Amino acid sequence: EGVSACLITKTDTNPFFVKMKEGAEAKAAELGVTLKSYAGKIDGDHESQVAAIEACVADGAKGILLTASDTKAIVDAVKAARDAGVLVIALDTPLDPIDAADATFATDNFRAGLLIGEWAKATLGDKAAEAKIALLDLSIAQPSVDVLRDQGFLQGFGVDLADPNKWGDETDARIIGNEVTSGNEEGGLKAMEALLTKDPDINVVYTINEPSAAGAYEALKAVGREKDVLIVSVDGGCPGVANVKDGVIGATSQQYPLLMASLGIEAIAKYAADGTKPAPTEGKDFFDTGVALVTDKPVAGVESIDTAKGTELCWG
Amino acid sequence: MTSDAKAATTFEEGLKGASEKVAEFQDDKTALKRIQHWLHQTPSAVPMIVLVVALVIFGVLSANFFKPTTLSTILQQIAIVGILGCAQSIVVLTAGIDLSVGAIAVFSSVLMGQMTFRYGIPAPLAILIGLALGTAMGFINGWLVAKVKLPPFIVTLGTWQILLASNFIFSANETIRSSDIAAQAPALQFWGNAIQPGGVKVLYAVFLMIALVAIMAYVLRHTAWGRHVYAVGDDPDAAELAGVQTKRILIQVYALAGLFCAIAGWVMIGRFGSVSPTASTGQLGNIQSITAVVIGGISLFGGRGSIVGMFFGALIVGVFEMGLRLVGTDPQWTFFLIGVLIIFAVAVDQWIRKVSA
Amino acid sequence: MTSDAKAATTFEEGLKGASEKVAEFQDDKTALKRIQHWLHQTPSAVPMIVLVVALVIFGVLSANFFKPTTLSTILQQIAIVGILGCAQSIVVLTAGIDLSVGAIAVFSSVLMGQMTFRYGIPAPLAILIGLALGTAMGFINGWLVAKVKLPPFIVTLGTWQILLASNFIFSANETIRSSDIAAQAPALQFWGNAIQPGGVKVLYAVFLMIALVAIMAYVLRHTAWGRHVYAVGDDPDAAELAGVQTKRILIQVYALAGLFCAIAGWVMIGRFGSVSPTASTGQLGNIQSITAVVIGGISLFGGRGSIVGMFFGALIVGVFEMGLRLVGTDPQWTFFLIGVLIIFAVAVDQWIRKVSA
Amino acid sequence: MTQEPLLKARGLVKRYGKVTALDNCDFDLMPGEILAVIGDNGAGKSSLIKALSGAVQPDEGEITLDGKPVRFESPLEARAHGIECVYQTLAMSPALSIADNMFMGRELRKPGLMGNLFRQLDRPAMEKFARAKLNELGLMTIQNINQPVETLSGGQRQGVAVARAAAFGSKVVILDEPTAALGVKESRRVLELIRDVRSRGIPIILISHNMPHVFEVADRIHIHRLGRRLCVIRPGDYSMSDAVAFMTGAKLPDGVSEEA
Amino acid sequence: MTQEPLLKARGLVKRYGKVTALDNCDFDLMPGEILAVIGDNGAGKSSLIKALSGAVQPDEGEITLDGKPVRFESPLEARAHGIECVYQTLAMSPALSIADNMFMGRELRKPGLMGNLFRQLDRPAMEKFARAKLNELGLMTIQNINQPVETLSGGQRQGVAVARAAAFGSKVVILDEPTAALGVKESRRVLELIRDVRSRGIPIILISHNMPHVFEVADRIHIHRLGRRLCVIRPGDYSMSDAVAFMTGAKLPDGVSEEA
Ligand SMILES: Nc1ncnc2c1ncn2[C@@H]1O[C@H](COP(=O)(O)OP(=O)(O)OP(=O)(O)O)[C@@H](O)[C@H]1O
Ligand SMILES: Nc1ncnc2c1ncn2[C@@H]1O[C@H](COP(=O)(O)OP(=O)(O)OP(=O)(O)O)[C@@H](O)[C@H]1O
Ligand SMILES: [Mg+2]
Ligand SMILES: [Mg+2]
Repeated sequence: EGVSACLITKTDTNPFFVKMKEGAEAKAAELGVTLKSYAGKIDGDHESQVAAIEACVADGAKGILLTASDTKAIVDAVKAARDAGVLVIALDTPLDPIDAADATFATDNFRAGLLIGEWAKATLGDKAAEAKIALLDLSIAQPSVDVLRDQGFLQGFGVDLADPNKWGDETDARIIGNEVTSGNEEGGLKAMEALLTKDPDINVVYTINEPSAAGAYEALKAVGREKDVLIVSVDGGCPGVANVKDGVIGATSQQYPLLMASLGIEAIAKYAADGTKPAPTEGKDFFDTGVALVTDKPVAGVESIDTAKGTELCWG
Repeated sequence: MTSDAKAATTFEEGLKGASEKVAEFQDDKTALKRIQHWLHQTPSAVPMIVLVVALVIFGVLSANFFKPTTLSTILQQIAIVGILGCAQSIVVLTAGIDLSVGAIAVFSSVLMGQMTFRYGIPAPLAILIGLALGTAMGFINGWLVAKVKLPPFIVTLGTWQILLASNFIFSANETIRSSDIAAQAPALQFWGNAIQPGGVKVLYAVFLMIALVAIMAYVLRHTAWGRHVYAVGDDPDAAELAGVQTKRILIQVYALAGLFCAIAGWVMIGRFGSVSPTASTGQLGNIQSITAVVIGGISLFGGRGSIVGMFFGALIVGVFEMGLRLVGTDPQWTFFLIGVLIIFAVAVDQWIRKVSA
Repeated sequence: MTSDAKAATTFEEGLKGASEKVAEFQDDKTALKRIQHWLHQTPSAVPMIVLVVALVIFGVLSANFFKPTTLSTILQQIAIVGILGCAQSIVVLTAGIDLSVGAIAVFSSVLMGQMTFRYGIPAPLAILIGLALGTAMGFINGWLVAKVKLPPFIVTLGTWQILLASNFIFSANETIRSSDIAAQAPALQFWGNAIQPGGVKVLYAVFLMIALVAIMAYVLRHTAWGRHVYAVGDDPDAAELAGVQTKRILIQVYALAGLFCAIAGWVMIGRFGSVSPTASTGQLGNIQSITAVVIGGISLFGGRGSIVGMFFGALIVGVFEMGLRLVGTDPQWTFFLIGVLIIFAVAVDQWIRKVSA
Repeated sequence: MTQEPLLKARGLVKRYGKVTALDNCDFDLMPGEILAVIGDNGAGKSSLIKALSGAVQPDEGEITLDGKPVRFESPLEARAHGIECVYQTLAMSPALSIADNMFMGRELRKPGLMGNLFRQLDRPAMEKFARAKLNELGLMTIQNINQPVETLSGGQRQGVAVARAAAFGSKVVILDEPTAALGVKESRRVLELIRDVRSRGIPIILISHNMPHVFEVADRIHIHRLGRRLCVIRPGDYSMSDAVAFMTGAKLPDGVSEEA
Repeated sequence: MTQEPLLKARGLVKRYGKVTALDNCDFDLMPGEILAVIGDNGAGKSSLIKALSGAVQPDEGEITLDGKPVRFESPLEARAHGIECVYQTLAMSPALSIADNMFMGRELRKPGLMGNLFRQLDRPAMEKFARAKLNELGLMTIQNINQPVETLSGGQRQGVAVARAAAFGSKVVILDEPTAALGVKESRRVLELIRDVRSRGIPIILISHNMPHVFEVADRIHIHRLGRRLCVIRPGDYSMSDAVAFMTGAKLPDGVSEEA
């Protein structure tokens, strides 16, 4: 009898999750695991994920790989699945509490934000004190990735976070404004246009992911400011790394969804075979698949890789 | 000069001995005709047939489908949509539409949760406050529709955005954890309890949904108020002239819909354990409930259809989503097929009605 | 025996010398009454007034607001909604609704892009194919509405999901980068070009939108086809009996709407630079265009309103979004206030109409 | 005429935009009489009875019922005062059954617990009553009392509306062109019904373009012209052609000079 | 009767669910005649003319026009054959103007480039024509030809519909109760108009419940009963009371035995 596993992602339209799925499928084919994939309908769609977990349990899956939309709220559904003997591994985003899942293979999103924040600050040097920052976030529902990356960036840049569980409550005068982008080019462009209207002298742009960064770049190009504004982003997808290489994006924090997914499938196969559960990285309460800053303009004090290396490691 | 009038109407003498016979029509007695006639008389039967066909197909395609746990899971997955569907049904019967149902539900659940945890109000009281506030949100919709005479689509499009934003602002994006609720305010999770006959879990929420559908079916069919709801949707001017207090009925309908949504919000806490302001019901609840209503055969032009049909509509969608998941379809293909299903189900419905008309 | 008939109608002799006078009504000549009358005659004036008031308020609140670049930014931000609004307007005028407009637009843009980059078709030809396929998608909507007689809401709810899913499946979620397009297929980005009178950039897309609104205003008002669109929306049975080919008109309307959406898709490439299947227009385009249509005073029940009103409706939303951002509200509050605006704008509209009726 | 009018209106004005449908119109209905209202198309007859029955609110003027001033905000209020009206548009809900339509707004509830607590409708009673009233009108081509109104022919529909008003009117019954779509037989029944209702002591306002009918049943005839009452005549005093001449402006009644 | 009927129907059947509105019905219209169709409410008169004018498709039976079998899928097809119909429901678009309604489906275009290329409507011409036709009917209480139809009184609306049919019918004009809501003066005008149309050589089918009118203008009277043609009489041969007796089933015409 074959082993069956489930992959549940936040959405299946974001390239990040699309690649994660491809990685999982490739590994599953290799190990002879039957994989079924599910996703939320929109960013932050928590209910569809609960329904998907229930379907997996009903279907007799051995393990579930989950990138949770709502890390606290999903806990009950995960518990029900574990009670039914299903191995649940959180991918990309740790649950809250983190031990609600059997294991967590994740990037630290806060650290991803922190790296680009530090890089931007170091790149600007003294001018960081009078920077004008635009923050292009994901959605007004403020799902946890959205908050972690944004707050990580601000921390790295040296801005007081106020409530670290919420973006938009900072009072630092350098912040021109927050806008939401839905994480795509269209949203990035419109948000950037609006913020430029508010203050045409913006010189630092944080973006939730690389598609919104590309949109922001178009808006800057339209007003002829694409050369003198720093855009930073998170994800490390191949088009994103290419954009770093082309100078569209200054730096991006690269994550490794393929790695997470293939590790997850291996863990499930192992669990099905002999019942062992994966162990966390030493010194942490989760298995860190790592995050790396990709830029061609390295700065002192912030560890980074160049775009050649980034392209090698990128995920699609 | 009435003689003049008399003269003018003498031809009516021809009426003497006029036939009092009632026109008779032969009744077709073939089995097919009888089935058609029955379908025509029982509009909710059409979605039921679609449902049975869907069940059979998925039963064949997936071995796991006909397990009792699968079926009880389907029921618990549609519990919230079913309750929102009750709200949507009565609104649609008045020729309205309520885009704010999901937002009211989520906001009410957040209000119940925060009343308890932020302001320390005892859970039962917090629930009552949440239900009252949900009703008030519906009342505002109704007031704008009935008194200010704005189109329901616009009113609820506006309140949808307003309530969703209020929900995020008020909750400060905070999720209340399941374990905290279980420890401090179990009443909030009441509908998440279950009976377990023979090991199959059936949530209280499922029974609540069925009870609400049954009650509303009775109210709509067997009380004057229910008839008035239909009359308002059918032709509001005629209803007004015929002595229905259309404005009052409209306000009551939207307020009741608000109450149902708040109940759905309470049920959401039980079903998901936690209170989450980002619950996607806020964004998608309206489309989901409208889909159920329409697949169930309620006319968006008002005045026609039954709430039992809505229940079958919700079930059809639930069965399809679960069935496609078990068959292992890719999520995008699931969306695709649900889209096809919506059109197909309504086309079948239309076809049966035409054949049997 | 016609004498008998004659006798019965002798009273009609009283008609001889009947007055041929036309009832006369005094005309109020006060300025206020004249304004009211003018408003009543010119339905698109109402949103225009709301617009002017909004402009004045934001001009006072924010120093940046009345800069030419701000205004040109507003125009370019509504270009796509405005074009989708043209599609939505004609559909709504037939008492329909098109939830699939955004999905058609995004899918068409993806088709144009992938035809060029995946299959190596020259860009102008790829654009033509994209426009044709968009029209075909609209045609399917129209066929289902007119021939299978399904409710437009349901048909387009279904095709919305189907097209969006197809879009993701076909594109494999791949974004085509702006720099690649600029290098290899600049025709795709045509509408992103701009004229720069006095340093203020105005996109070609803005002129296209205005041209489309003007053309459709002419067509709807001054051609038989336009009158038929109104008649179909007003009372389809009456229109059919009066000799309008309602089915044909409906199919044409939806197909034309599909074409407009495909044009919007092309414009999206120019405006956003890249081709992205995840563009939010796919999800939100329908609600945005319906909002513009309704704020612009087109009745969702069909047959009433003007496309110029839709244009002002789109502008009002654009002005509000930009204005609120400049005044510096948090995105959640902006969302909240847009909700309030929608209700408020329509309420003002309703009030002016009532006063002037 | 020492009797006081049962329903009286003075100086009613109703404007629709530029059109003045009622232009300072007076009206009197005496107890127990059949009052016909005749006039050209567009003279304002329907507007007058809509104002009297609460369906529209007049811009000016006052209405008194039984000597007491009244102001009806809705047809329901007028109905609560016993004024029942058949509108030209009939005011029926097409998808609902004949019985539902007849009892709209005054449904019968089951006796006992089911009715009081659960507010259940007493369908058998409503159907029986509806059937009886339709039979009185000879509308027996209607087979099924639960048939939706939309499946009836125009004439049948009108018959149902008239039956409803006659069954429930307790003070005044108003009929706006009740026989317009009716056949010879059915019209005759309606005229009989009108006499029936009067013999129960209830006065009737009858709007009709059918002069022979008007002259046959009316006690008095209110002639409406250009939005106001031109004169009131008794059918015995004038011929039909006089009435037609008055209402079309061909002649002026004695003692009236046309100003408008 | 050596002449062939212009419009002929044989064995028409139309069922609505359980109701058989037309039950094997025959029909003949001779060239140049005014044919009245009379019958009880619900007898199936409207269903008959709907079948003849393409508004409904009969389940069985055939129709011939000028001796050629025809099958109209829509009113537009019937209109293309010169058959023009005023339906009981009038078939007007309430929000559109009188002129728009009169020309619905056969709008006039501007001459020259504007009309051919840009397909612009010739509003002034349409308005002038509409005004003239309404004046012929004496509907002069209508002030503004661009007024939406919904602001007209019931009678005015009916007048507009009749004017439309009379203006455009080239082969057959069908009128379903055209005077039902009309006043005395306006009804008279319609009767005159009917005679006018006939004098242009166009035959007319007139459905009416008004016996004096029917007997005044009709050349032949088709008596409809229980969904079929009971008999056809000439007004000169029978009295009105005979006709009424036939149509209500009180008497049977010679040579006909009631089977239904
Ligand atoms: N809702 C309305 N809006 C605008 N004008 C109206 C409205 N209702 C009636 N009118 C106008 O008021 C005038 C009087 O109309 P009303 O219906 O009272 O006439 P009527 O005497 O009942 O005519 P008929 O015998 O044809 O029914 C007409 O000129 C009509 O056009
Ligand atoms: N759309 C429909 N659906 C169901 N039944 C219908 C429909 N149209 C007509 N009928 C039925 O067909 C029969 C004939 O109706 P029709 O309208 O032809 O009568 P009619 O002779 O024109 O009557 P009237 O003089 O009242 O207009 C009636 O019993 C009616 O109830
Ligand atoms: Mg009237
Ligand atoms: Mg008829």
